[in-house]
Amino acid sequence: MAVDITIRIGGLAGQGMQFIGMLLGKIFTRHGYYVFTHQDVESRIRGGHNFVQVRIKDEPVFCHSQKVDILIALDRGSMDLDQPVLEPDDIMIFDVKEKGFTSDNPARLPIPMEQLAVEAGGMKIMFNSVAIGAALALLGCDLQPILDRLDEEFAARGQETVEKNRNCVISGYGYIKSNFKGTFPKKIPLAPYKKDKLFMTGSQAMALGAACSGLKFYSGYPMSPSTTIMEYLASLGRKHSIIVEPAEDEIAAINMVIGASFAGVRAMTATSGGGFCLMVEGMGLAGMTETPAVIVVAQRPGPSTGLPTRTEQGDLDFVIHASHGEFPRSVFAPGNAEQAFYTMQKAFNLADRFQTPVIVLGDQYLNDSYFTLDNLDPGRIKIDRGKIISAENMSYPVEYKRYEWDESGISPRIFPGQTEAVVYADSDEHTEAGHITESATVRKGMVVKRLRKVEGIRKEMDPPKVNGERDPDLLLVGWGSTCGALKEAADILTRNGLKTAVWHFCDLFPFPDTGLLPQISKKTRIFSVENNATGQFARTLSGQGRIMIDHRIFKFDGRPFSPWDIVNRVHRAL
Amino acid sequence: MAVDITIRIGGLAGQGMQFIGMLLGKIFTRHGYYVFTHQDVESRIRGGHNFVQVRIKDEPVFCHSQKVDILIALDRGSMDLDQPVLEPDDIMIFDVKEKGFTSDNPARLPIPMEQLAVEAGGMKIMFNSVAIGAALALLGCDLQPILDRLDEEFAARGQETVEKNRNCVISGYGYIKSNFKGTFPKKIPLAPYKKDKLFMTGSQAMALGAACSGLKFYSGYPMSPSTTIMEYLASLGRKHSIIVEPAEDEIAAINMVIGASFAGVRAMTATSGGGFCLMVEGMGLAGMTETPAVIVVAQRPGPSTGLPTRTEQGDLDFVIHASHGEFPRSVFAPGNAEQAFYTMQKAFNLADRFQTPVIVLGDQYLNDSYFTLDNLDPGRIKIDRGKIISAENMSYPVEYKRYEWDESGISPRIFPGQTEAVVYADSDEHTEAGHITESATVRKGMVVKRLRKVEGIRKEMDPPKVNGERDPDLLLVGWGSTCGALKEAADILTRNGLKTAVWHFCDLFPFPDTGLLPQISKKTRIFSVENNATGQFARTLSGQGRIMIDHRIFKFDGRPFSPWDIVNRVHRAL
Amino acid sequence: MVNLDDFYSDDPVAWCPGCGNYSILEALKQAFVNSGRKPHEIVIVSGIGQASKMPHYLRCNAFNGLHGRTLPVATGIKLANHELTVLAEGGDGDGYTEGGNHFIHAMRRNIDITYLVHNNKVYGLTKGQASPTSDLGYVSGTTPMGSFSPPLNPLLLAISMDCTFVARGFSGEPVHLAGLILEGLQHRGFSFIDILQNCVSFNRVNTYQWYKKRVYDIKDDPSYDPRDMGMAFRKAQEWGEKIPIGIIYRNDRPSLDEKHPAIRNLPLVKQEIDRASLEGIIEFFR
Amino acid sequence: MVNLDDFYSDDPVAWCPGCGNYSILEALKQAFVNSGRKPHEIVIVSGIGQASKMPHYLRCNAFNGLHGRTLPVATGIKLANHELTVLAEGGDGDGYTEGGNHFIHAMRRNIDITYLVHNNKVYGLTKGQASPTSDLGYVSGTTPMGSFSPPLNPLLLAISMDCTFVARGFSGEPVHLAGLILEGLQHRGFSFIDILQNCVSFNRVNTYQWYKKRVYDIKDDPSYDPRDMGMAFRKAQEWGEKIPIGIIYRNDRPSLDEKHPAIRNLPLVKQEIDRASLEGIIEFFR
Ligand SMILES: Cc1ncc(C[n+]2csc(CCOP(=O)(O)OP(=O)(O)O)c2C)c(N)n1
Ligand SMILES: Cc1ncc(C[n+]2csc(CCOP(=O)(O)OP(=O)(O)O)c2C)c(N)n1
Ligand code: SF4
Ligand code: SF4
Ligand SMILES: [Mg+2]
Ligand SMILES: [Mg+2]
Repeated sequence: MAVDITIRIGGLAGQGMQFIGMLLGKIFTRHGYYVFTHQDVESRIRGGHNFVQVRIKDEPVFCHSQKVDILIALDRGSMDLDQPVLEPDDIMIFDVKEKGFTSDNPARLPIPMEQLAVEAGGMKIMFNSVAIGAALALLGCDLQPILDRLDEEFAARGQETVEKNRNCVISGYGYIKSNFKGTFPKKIPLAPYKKDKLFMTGSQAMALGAACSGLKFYSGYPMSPSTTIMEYLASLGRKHSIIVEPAEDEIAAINMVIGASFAGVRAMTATSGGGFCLMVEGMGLAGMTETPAVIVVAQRPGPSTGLPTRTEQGDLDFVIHASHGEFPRSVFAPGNAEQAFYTMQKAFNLADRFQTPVIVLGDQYLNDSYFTLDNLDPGRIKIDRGKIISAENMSYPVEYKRYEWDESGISPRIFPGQTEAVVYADSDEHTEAGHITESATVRKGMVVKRLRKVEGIRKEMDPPKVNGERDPDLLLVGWGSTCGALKEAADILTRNGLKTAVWHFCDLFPFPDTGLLPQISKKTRIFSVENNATGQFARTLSGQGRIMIDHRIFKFDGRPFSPWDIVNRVHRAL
Repeated sequence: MAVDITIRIGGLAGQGMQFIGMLLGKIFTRHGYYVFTHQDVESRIRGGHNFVQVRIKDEPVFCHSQKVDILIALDRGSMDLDQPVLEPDDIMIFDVKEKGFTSDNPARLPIPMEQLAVEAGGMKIMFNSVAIGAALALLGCDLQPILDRLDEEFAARGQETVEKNRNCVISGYGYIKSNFKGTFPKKIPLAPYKKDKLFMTGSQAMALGAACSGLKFYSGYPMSPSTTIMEYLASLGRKHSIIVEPAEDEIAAINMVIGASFAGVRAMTATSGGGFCLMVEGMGLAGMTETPAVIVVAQRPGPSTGLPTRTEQGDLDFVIHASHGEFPRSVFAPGNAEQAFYTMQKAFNLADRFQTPVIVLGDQYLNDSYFTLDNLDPGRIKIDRGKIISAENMSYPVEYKRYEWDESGISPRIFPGQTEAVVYADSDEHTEAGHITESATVRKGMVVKRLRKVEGIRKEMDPPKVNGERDPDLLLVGWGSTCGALKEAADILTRNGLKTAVWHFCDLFPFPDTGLLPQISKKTRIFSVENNATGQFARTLSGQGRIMIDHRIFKFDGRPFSPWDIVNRVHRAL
Repeated sequence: MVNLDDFYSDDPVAWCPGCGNYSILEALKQAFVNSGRKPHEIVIVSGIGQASKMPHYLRCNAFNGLHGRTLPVATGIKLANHELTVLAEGGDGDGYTEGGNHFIHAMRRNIDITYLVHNNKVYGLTKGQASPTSDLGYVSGTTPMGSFSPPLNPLLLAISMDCTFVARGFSGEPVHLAGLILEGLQHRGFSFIDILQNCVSFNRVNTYQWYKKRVYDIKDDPSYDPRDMGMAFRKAQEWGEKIPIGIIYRNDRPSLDEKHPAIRNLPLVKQEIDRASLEGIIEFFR
Repeated sequence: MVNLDDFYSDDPVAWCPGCGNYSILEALKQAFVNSGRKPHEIVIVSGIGQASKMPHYLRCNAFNGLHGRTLPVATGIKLANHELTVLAEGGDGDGYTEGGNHFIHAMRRNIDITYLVHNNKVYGLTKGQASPTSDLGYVSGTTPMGSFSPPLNPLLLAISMDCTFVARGFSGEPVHLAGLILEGLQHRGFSFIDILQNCVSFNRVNTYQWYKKRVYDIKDDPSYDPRDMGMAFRKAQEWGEKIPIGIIYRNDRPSLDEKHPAIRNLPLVKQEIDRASLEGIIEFFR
C-alpha cells in the first residue's frame, strides 16, 4: 500500500517540536521512506501556537500536504487550534491532564504523557518522547529500529539523556499497544536500516552547496530565515577552512564579502529582505568594481519586519532592480534542497566568470523545511573561477589594467599580492587602469563593457524545468519554493482529467532566452502561481511577449501553498 | 532680432564660474530675457576642467544649446578643451598671459585680464570680473544696468568688494570698447530693469515647493547633486520654522523623517542614488507603518559612486521596486524648475492622503541648472493632509485603531499627544490596533488594505504633457529633466518638415491610467529618449501594452541631452 | 493623577516565563506613574528583538520600527513635538551592533530622549547568537568556537561621547530601576540606561542569581561623584565580583531640542504655515 | 629594497594646492619605504571624499570603495589574505559619521589593519559642511546657525573601545607622521591614527599655522605611559592651547586574524578545496 502520511506536532515554542520533526524524519529516511518536514512557528522563543509537520511517503516528496493523519498536541492550544484540520478518523494524541476536553471518538487519544515521562524518564519535559513512542506505535513501526535511531541522534547529549528518552519512547509505545481501542489503518512498516539517503533543510543544502563550491569566507548578521545558513557554515569553520565572521550589520557583511572576494576567495553572505535592504549599496559596489559576490536572500513576508518566521515570494522585483545605476547581475530561485545545493555552484561560477553579484532567492518554506534526498554529488560540482592572471601566467614587465577593455566585457582579475602587479579597483567611474575618470568617452566605454556581460550571462540561464503532460490543457508556471506543490498539483489535476504541465523557473534573471521556452498551443490555459500578492514573476514573464497568462493564483498570508491549495484555486478559476 | 546666445565660462574649479553664471543669469533675467544655466564640473574643489554655460533667450528656455557663442576661458585648459566647440566667428576671451597660443582670428580675443584686475581691483583673482565686463561689452549691453545688478549681488559681501569688482567690470568693458577689432553681430540689448521673473535652480525650486507645501522637518546627509536642497532649506531654518537636522547617515535621515512624520509634521529627505540605497529599508518601514514620507532622489550616473557631479536618469527602476515586500508608493520626475516646485506639493499631498512614501526624482541636470521662471504662485498650493482625527473631531471614549479597516485602504491618523488616544505603529504585520500579529487572516486583510491604495493613487497620476503637432509623424517620449531638450528638438524636427510631438511624463508610478494616453495613429514613429543605457522607462511604457516604441535614444556618458543631440539621433534612426 | 492601570495593555506577552523583561516592564510603568505623564503624552520607539516588543505591553504611544533604528525615529519625533516624553528602547544587538552609529550620534546631539537598552548579552529573538556584549569565548550558533571579540563596554563608550546621563540598572532590582528611569525621564538631554537583563533561554552565565550576587548601588559609596568624568571612567570599568548599578556619569549641556530656534516657543507640530513669509522667500529669487 | 619611486603613481592629483593631504601622502609613502613592504604586498582601502582619493596617488593595491565602508572591506581582505599589509583610509566624515558603526566594531575585533583618518573637521569633497569633528558653532551650508553638537573626540572613543593602538598625527609634521604610520603598520592589531589635516578651502580656523603653534610630541613628556588607560583617557581630552600628537594609547591583545584557526598556517586565498573532507560533511546528513 502506498504510504503518504502526515504527522503534525503542535504546541508551544520551546517544546522541542523542531527536534521531534527532525528525529522522525531521520528515522523514516533511514528506513526506506522520503520525508518532507515544514514548520509553522511564531516569532518568539517560548509559548504561542506553533507546529511542525512531517510528511512521510514511499516516493520522493517535496511539499507538505494539507491532510494531517496524526496530530500530536503538546499543549492545550494545539488541541484547540490544530484539531480542526483533522477528519474524524484521524488521530489526536494529547495529554490526559488537559481538562475540559472530552470526546467519545477513540481517535481522540488522551495519554498520561507527563505522568509516563516522569515515571520513565524522571522529567516532565520528556513527555514529547512519550508522544513520539505513541505515534510510532500507532503507525505500526517496530520498536527496535526506533530506539537505535534515538541512540544515534541523542548520542551527543550523553548517555543519561539517551537512556531517559529511550525509556519515555518505550513507555509511550507500550501505552498504545496496551490501551489503544480504536483502529488506525495507516501504517508505515519500517524497511531495513540503510544509511543511503540524505535528510537536510534547504538552508543546509545551500550552505553545503556553497562549501562544496569552494566558499572560503562568509560574513552575515542573523536574520530569519537565513540564520541557519550562517550557523551551519560556522559549524564547519574549524575543520573546513571557512571563515565565518559575524558582522556588526548587513552593510558590513556585504562589504566584508566584497573585500574577501577582491582578495581572491569565494565569499558570500545571506540575509532576508530587510537585511538585504542594507546591502543594496554594496551590491552596486560589487557591480561597479566588478567583484564577484554571492548573496542569498531568504524571503519572508514583508514589507519591513513583516512576519519574521513565515514565508513569501515577495522580493523578486526588488532584488532584480536593487541599487542605483545599471549593471549586470543574475538571480536564481531553487525549488527544493537538491536544486538549492547545485544552484550554489552555478551562482559562484557565474559570479566569478562574469565578476558580478549573484542573488540566490530562498524563502522560509524552502530554507526551514527538511527534505529527504537520494544523494548530492560534490563530484558534479565543477569550479570555474573565470579569467584570472596568476604569477605563473603573467607577462612581465607588469602593466596590469584591472578594467582592460574586452569584447565580452570581462577583464582578467589579479588577486592582490599574488603577483607583482598592483590592482586598482574603484567605485567611481574609472579608467581601464582603475583610476577615477571624468571623461565622457571612458564613461561610455565602461558602461558598454559592463553591460556586455548581460548577454553572456543570459546564455547561461536555463529555461524552466518542464514537468507533466505534453500539449497540456493547463500549464502551471511558478518559481522557487512552490516547485513541489506545483508538481503535485499538476499530478492531481491530471488525474482529475485535466492534462496539466508545470514550468518551474529557477533561473530568473536575466530572463532566459525566450527561444528556449517550449512551444505552447493556444488552447493551453496558463496559470501563474506565486506566493505573493501582485504576481511579480508573472509581470516579468508577460513582459517577454511570448507567454500570455490567463489566471493568477496568489497567496500572501505568510503560509506556503499545499498542492490542494493550488488545485482548488485552479478549479475555482475554470 | 531673436536672441538665443550662449556664453560658456570654462576654467578651474575654484575660479568662481558658478557665481559668474548666476550673476549673468540675474542680469539678463532682470532685463527682459530668459536664461538657462547648466554646469559641467568635476568632482573636486580646485582645478580640473569645468565649465558653466549660460544661455540667454528672448523667450522661455529650458535646456542648454550645443552651440556656444562666447567662450570665456579662465585658464589654459579651457582654451584647449573648450575652443573646439567654437565656430570661427565665435568669440573666445582669454588672458593674454597664456603663452603658446596665437591666432590671427580676431574672434580669439586675448585680454590682459589679470593685469587689468590688478590695476582696477588690486587683486589678480578678480580677473573673472574683467572677463564679464568684456563679454557684456561684446554683447552690446549697456554698462550702467550691469553695474547696478553687480551692486545688488555683491552687496552682501561688503562695500569694498562691490567697489573693486565694479572697477574690474568697467575695465574689461572699456577694454573691449577700445580694443576689439572684429565684428560680433550677436547682441543682447538690455530691456529696462524689471524685477518680475524668478531665477533659480531645480534644487531651489524643489526646496521652495516643499517649504510652501508646509514642510517642517528635513533630515539628510550631503550628497551631490541633492545637497543644495538641504542647504537651501537650512538657510530658511531660522525664519521659517523648518528644522533641518544633519544626519549621521542616510539611514538616520529617513528614520528621522519617519519619526517626525509620525509625530505629525510634513517631513522629507533628499539624497542621490547611493544614499537612497541606504534608505531602502526605511522606505519599507514607511510603507508598512503607513507613515507619509517624501524622498527626493537627485540622480547621478551610477552604479555606485559613479560620476558624482554629472547627470543620468538611471535610478527609475530602482526606486519603483525599492524595498522588500509589496506596498504602495508613487514616483514623480519633474521636467524643469517650475514643475519641480508644484510637484513637491503633489508629493506631500499624496504622501499624506495615502500615507505612503513618495519619491521625487531629480538629476544633476535639473537640480544644478538655473531657470528663469515667469512666476511661482504659492497661492496655487493647496495643502491636503488627508484623514486626520484631531482632539476636536474625535469621539469619546477613545478607542483608536491606527490601522482600522477601510475600503480605501486608508485609516485616519492621530498624531501622538494631540488627542487622548494612544497610537501604536508597527513594522511587523499588525492588527488594526497596531499590535504584532501572527494571524494568517489578519495578514491577508492588511496586505489587501495596503494595496487598495494603489488604485486610489493611480487616479491621481496625470498623463504625460503633450506638446507639438497633432497627428504627428514622430513622437518623442521622455520623462524628467529631458523635458526642455525634447520640446526644442521637436520644434527643430517640425521645422525640418517632420511633424513631431512630445509626450513628457512627470507622474511615473503607478503608471497613469492608460485610458488617459492620447490616441496615436499607426504611422507615428515613436522614439523613447532617456538619459540612461537600458531604457528603463521605455520598458515600463511598453509593459502597458498600449504603446510600441520604434526607436530608443539613450545617452549615458554622464552628460545631458541638448536638443540637437536628439535631432541628430532621430535623423540617424530614420 | 495617573496610576499603573492607566498603562495597562491587553496585548498578550510573548516573552519566555522567567525573563528579566517582565520586571523591566513593571519598572517602566512605575516610572511613568511617578513621572506624572499621561499615556498619550509619552511615546516609546522600539526596534526589533525581544526587548523591542516592550511598547506593546503597556499603554502609551508606540512606534515599533526597525532593528537598530530606534534613535533616529525618536529624534525625529522629539524634534517634531518636544512636548512629548520620548523614549527609545531595544536590545543590546539592536543598540550596540545594528544601531551603533545612531547611538554615538544621538549622544553627541544630546537630544532629550531616554534610551533603555535591555542588555541580555545575546541576540535573544534570533535564538541566542553572540551579541557585542557577549563575553569573550561565548559559544553560540554564529560563534561555535566562542566569541573572538571582547564585550563592548556601553558605559565607557557613552562617557567617551560625553553622554549627559549614563546609568546602569538591573532587571532584578525593579524598584531601583524605576528610580533610574524616572531620573532619566527628568534629565533634560540624552539619558542612557544600560539594563542588565537575564535571559533564561540563552544566557546561562549571567543569570538572575549571578547578577543578584554582584550588583551594588553606586550610591553606597558616598564619595562617588557622577559629575567627575575621570571617576566615572574608572567606575564604568568595574565588572566581575562587584558590578555597580546607578548613575555612573552625568553632565549638563543644552539638549538639541533646546537649541533649535524654530521650536523655542511652540512645538513644530503646532505651528501653522506662514504664507506671508513664504511669499517673502519667493521674492528673494526675483 | 624598496624606495620612494616604487610607490610613484602618475595619476593626476585632484586636491587643492596647499591642502594638508599632500604631506600625508608623502608621509605614507615614506612609512611604506621604511616598512620594507613592496607595493604589491600592500592594499589600501579607501572610502569617498578628498582623503579617500589617496590610494590613486601612490602605487600599491587599492580598493576605493564606498563612503564610510572602508573597514569592512579591509577586514574582508585581511581575513582572506593576512599576508597582505592592509590599510584603511578616509576622512572624518567617512570614518566618524557614515562609518561610525564599523569603526567601533573594527576596534572590538582588533583586526590587524592600520586605519588613517584625515581629520580636517569638515566634509571637504561635498563643499565644507560640518562634520562630526567640526567645532560647536561651526557655520556651514548645513549648519547656518552654527553646528549645534560638540565635536566627537575620536581618540577618547577609541580608548573606550580598548583599541590597541591609538595615535594622533598632524599633516604639518610629515616626518613624525611617517614614524607613527610605520609604528601602526608594525603593530599587530587595529592601529588607529587620527591625522589633523588642514583644509585650505573650507576650514579657516584649524589652519596649518593654527596647528603648528599648538601641537607637541607626546614623547616630550617622558613620564607619559601610553599603556596606562587612565592617563590616556586624560591625555586624549587635551585640546586647545596644547595639542598632543603621538601614540596616546596602546595595548596588546591577539588580533582577529590570529584567532581564526582556519588561517593559522596559510592564508585562506592559498588554501585548496579539500574535496575529501567535503564528502565527509555530506555523509553527516545521511
Ligand atoms: C536589519 C535587520 N537585521 C536583522 C534582523 C533580525 N533580528 C531581529 S531581532 C535580532 C537580534 C535581537 O537581539 P537584541 O537586539 O539583543 O534583542 P533581544 O532579542 O536580545 O532582546 C536580529 C538580529 C532584523 N530584524 N533586521
Ligand atoms: C552614502 C553616501 N553618502 C554621501 C556621499 C557624499 N559624500 C562624498 S564625500 C562626503 C564627505 C566627505 O567628507 P570626509 O569624509 O570628511 O572627507 P574629506 O573630503 O573631508 O576628506 C560625502 C558626504 C556618498 N558618496 N555616499
Ligand atoms: S529569549 Fe531571553 S530575552 Fe527573549 S524572552 Fe526569552 S528569556 Fe527573555
Ligand atoms: S577641499 Fe580641503 S581637504 Fe579637500 S583637497 Fe581642498 S584643501 Fe584638501
Ligand atoms: Mg539582546
Ligand atoms: Mg573631512
